[in-house]
Amino acid sequence: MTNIGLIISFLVIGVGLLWLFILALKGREVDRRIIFIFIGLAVSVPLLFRISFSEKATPIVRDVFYKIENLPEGSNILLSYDYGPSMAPEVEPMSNAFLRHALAKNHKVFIMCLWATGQSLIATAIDSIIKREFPEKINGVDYINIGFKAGGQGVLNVIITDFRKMYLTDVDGVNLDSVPIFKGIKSLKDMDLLISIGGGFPGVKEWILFAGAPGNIPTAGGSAAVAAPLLYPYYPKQMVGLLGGIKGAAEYESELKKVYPQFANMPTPGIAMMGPQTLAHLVVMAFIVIGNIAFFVNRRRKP
Amino acid sequence: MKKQVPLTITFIVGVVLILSVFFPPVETWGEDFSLFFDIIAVFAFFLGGGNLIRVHTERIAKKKKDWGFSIITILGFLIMLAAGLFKLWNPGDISADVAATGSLFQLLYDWMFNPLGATMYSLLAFYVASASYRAFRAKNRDATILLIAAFIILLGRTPLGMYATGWIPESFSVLQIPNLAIWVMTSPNLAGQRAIMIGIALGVVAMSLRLILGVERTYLGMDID
Amino acid sequence: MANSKRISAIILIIVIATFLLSWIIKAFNLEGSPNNTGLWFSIRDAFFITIAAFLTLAIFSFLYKDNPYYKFAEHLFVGISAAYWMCVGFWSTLIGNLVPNISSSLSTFFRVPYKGLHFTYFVPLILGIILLMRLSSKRGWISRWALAWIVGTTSGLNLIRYLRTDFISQVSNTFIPLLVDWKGVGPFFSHFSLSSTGQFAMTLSNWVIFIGVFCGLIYFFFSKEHKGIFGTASRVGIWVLMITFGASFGYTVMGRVSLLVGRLTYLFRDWLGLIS
Amino acid sequence: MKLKILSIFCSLLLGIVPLAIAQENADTASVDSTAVASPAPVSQLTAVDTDNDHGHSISLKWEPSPDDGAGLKSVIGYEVYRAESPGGPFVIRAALPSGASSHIDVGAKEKESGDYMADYTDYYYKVRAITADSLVYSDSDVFGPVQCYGQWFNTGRIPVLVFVIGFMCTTILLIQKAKSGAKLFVRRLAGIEAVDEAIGRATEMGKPILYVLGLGTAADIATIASYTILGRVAKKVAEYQTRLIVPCYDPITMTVAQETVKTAYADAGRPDDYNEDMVYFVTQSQFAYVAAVNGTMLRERPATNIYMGLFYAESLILAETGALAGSIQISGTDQIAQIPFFIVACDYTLIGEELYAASAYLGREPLLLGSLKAQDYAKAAFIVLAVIGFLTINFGIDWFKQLFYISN
Repeated sequence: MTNIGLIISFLVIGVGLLWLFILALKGREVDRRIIFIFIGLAVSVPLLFRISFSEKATPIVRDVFYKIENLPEGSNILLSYDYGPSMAPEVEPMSNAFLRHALAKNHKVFIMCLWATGQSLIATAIDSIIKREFPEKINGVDYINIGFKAGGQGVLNVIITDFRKMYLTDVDGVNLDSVPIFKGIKSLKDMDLLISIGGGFPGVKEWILFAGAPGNIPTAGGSAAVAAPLLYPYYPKQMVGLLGGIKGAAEYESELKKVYPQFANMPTPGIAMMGPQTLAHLVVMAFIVIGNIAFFVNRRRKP
Repeated sequence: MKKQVPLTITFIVGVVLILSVFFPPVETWGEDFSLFFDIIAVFAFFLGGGNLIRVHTERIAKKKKDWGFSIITILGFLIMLAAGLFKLWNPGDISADVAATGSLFQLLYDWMFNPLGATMYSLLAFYVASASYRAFRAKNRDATILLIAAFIILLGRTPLGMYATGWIPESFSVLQIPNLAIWVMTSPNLAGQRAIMIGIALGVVAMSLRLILGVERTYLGMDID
Repeated sequence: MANSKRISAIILIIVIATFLLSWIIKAFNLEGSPNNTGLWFSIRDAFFITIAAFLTLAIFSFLYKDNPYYKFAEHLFVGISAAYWMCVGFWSTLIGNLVPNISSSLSTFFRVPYKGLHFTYFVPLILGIILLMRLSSKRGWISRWALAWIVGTTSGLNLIRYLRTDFISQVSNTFIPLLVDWKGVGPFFSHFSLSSTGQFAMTLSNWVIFIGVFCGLIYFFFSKEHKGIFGTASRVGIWVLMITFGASFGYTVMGRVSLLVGRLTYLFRDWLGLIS
Repeated sequence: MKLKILSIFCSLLLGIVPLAIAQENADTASVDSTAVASPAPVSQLTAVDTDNDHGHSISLKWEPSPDDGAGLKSVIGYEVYRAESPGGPFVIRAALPSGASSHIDVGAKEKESGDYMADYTDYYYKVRAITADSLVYSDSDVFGPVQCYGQWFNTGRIPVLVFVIGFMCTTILLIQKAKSGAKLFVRRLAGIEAVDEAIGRATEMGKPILYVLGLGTAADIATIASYTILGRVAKKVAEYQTRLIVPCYDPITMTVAQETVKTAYADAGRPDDYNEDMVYFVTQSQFAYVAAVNGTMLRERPATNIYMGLFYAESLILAETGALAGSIQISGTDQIAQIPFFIVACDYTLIGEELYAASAYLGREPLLLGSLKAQDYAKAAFIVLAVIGFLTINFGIDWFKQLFYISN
């Protein structure tokens, strides 16, 4: 069913574009309603038939992936959920992918957030990902959620020298000194990689400026598309790599699927959301090309 | 009276607010004045509501073209107004949030106002495409530059960019489309934005000065004497 | 003419029938769902889900051409939106900010904490009332006083704000090093590479930013003819601006498509139940 | 490579040493909690009136306890206390995380507030280093007396003042010069030149002209700039006897627009042709307004659409619908994010500052031209300063950059 629908819709879009292409060669202009139909199809077909495209990771994303991949098993990775529900559709795929990857690689995962709204999102992630997909992982041994502390970069200023000055217990009120995962962990400097996922303030930028750079700790980020251009200048010196917008998430997910066969069936919202995006972008580009062909044909015809 | 008083008010208020930035004792005036402006703006909403009723009753009375639809406007306006001002179906008392869950106001907002606005906004996806088709044409040098920059960014936002140029070795990686797209966004784009921003800042400053000095007075509905 | 009228009547009947049917089906669906909250709520929610879908489609129909369904949605939207902002402004600003500062009995009535009598708050109250005088055509001119006050406030605040953040701060932001990671002429050429993170690309970025801002500003010179070397710089300025516009346009396509995905998801999932 | 090894070593050392100490601490603590020693107190506490403010605030500074991050490592934070006499009673004013070494104590300026902090009154401060055990802490020496008071001038904003005065003087000087008859050149603004032509076209076609002021309120400078252009358009329209449609988003803006159009009709010698329906209010909601204007465009089919003022996401919706209706479109906005859409979809666009220049360009009054010239001088100043700053920073000189530092 899915395949038939897919083939038919691709045929419609492909043949349609080809027909418009031929019309353009004859110098005919396209009515804008036809463009509207194509955009409508390009967005709704992938939604209805779940079409996705395999992404090829760009270097800036690959660098994050292989940073996690190449750390020895049991390394300490910190994930900070610096976002709220409104930003979640765009950046939650990133934090989920990071979480899956770090756990699959048997790293120790420390989860926290600088946004109060991140707290409930962490709880959801623990329930839906760790408890369901990694039932063998033990809270306090393989991962820990230390939750939210107010203060933004002030929190970072403190935990870069000592976690216990800010965090005495984890979210469940368990003393950090009695938690095995925190044995030998004093400050952020004991982390092998810091990852902040966000798009506002405080976010990736604050992690770089107040933790990564002063503590010389590798830092990576996941950011909403609007904030991403402001972060590129930190790569690669102060930032290991960056996932920018839903496209970055999709690239990471596809890399994860490629390297870990066990994730073949994992939900990949990033890749799924890139389906309509990619098709729509291709349609827009196709129309730019068609428009220019028509323009040049017409100009040659009537000089 | 009709001319000099308003000009004097503008001058005095403007100068006081400029000075308040430099003189800590009156520093908070700027904030107070902004709050006052918010309050005045609410009176403007009422002015707007009054105008809306006037415009549409007139259309109905004079049986102008499409006057039937004006009835819908007035009905929608009155129902929403009643729902909001009297807090209809609101589970709380008079001090409750006007948009509390379950209230008619919230239902109308969630199921009418919001879908209408979101759909109107989403029309942009279609218009972005038709505008690209119509306008991104290599008519002259400027248009060609515009077209190329847009095309690079569009390509960089799809997997196609990486597939087409991923083979380029690391030592030339700036030529890979996604990297090129990032570079365009962070260098020439930043430069252009900054130039426009500085220009606008100066335009605003000069315009404000003209207003304070009373040189520019069209906003009062009068010409320069 | 009569024919087209008949066709539009038939279309109208079909549309009404479709959405009525959708309402009924949806109500049954909701009533049968595990988390139903009573018959009245099922009917009510089904109505709102259906009307939202109808309004969504009515707006989309504008893409084909202007039509009565779009006109209906448009006029409804205008009406409820005007009342929406009035109500929000009334409760949040008038009751929330003004009343607690001018009247204790009104504060008690609306159950907001009274903050004491502040005479300064009579300024916006009076100006607001003056503004409403506009509705009377005879005394309309007095509303200019309120207007003059608003314009004075805006220009005073904006003059400083723009000068400070968009001008003076941008001056020092443009002080950037012309050579990034400079280790000498020899190493620069012997290790020359076009890597996106390499020294050459970074240095080039800074040059482009500096020259771009410079030429962009030249373009905005109004009192000098754009001729000769000045004209060349201004042409480069236009090119930089064109790159900016093209790039910004391309970058926003993704966000716009997301909005459409959101609306179509509503139609396919919440209304029709085609996808989960 | 060497550096890397060294840094790994350092981080290992840094990690292990305090860890060993912490381990010891934890052990002793678990044996006997009363044995925890009081941490060393904060030293060198000083307090002065906060600079560049309106009073009611005192700035404190101190050296953190030696046991904060080193030594006993027991300090988890600081508490700031204030009293009106050296003996007390001391009231807690703030709680700060460890590592803190300064605090600004800000009180309310209203007498009736419980948090009121009087100017010219003696205050005494002490800072307490606290540990995880609420009974174990140590106080600093009391510092005082100290008074807070307001400054009448904010020295931190001197760069802004210099620019304001400089710009004002230049403007006034140039206005004087222009008044005395000096000829000032203004370059062509294609967007404005096109307005007259577009009005003529509308007249020939017998179709109306749509003027959209955008989403600005009466308090937006872009909207105020737009009125001037509207005035000019309305005057031409009155002369040509074409129809003008001005749908408004903001009710105050609408009243101003009505006045402007009315005056323009009077100036053109046709006050009777003006009617109130030309300028009308739609709604004060972004997309509802757009929906209505879109409808108007397709129903009235204006020959020319002019968009001047403040626009947000609706810019492209309007401009594309206008193009569909076959209108000539002229636009201008100061919203940087929206300019690309207008550039792409309209025939002429005033880019940012050009919108503000347009009113001066149209008026050709010496007053306005003088101010336009001042803008150009400011841009020249920007370029000169940027080049100097650029050179100094590349030669390692930093003081020039500091001149532009605005402290608060």
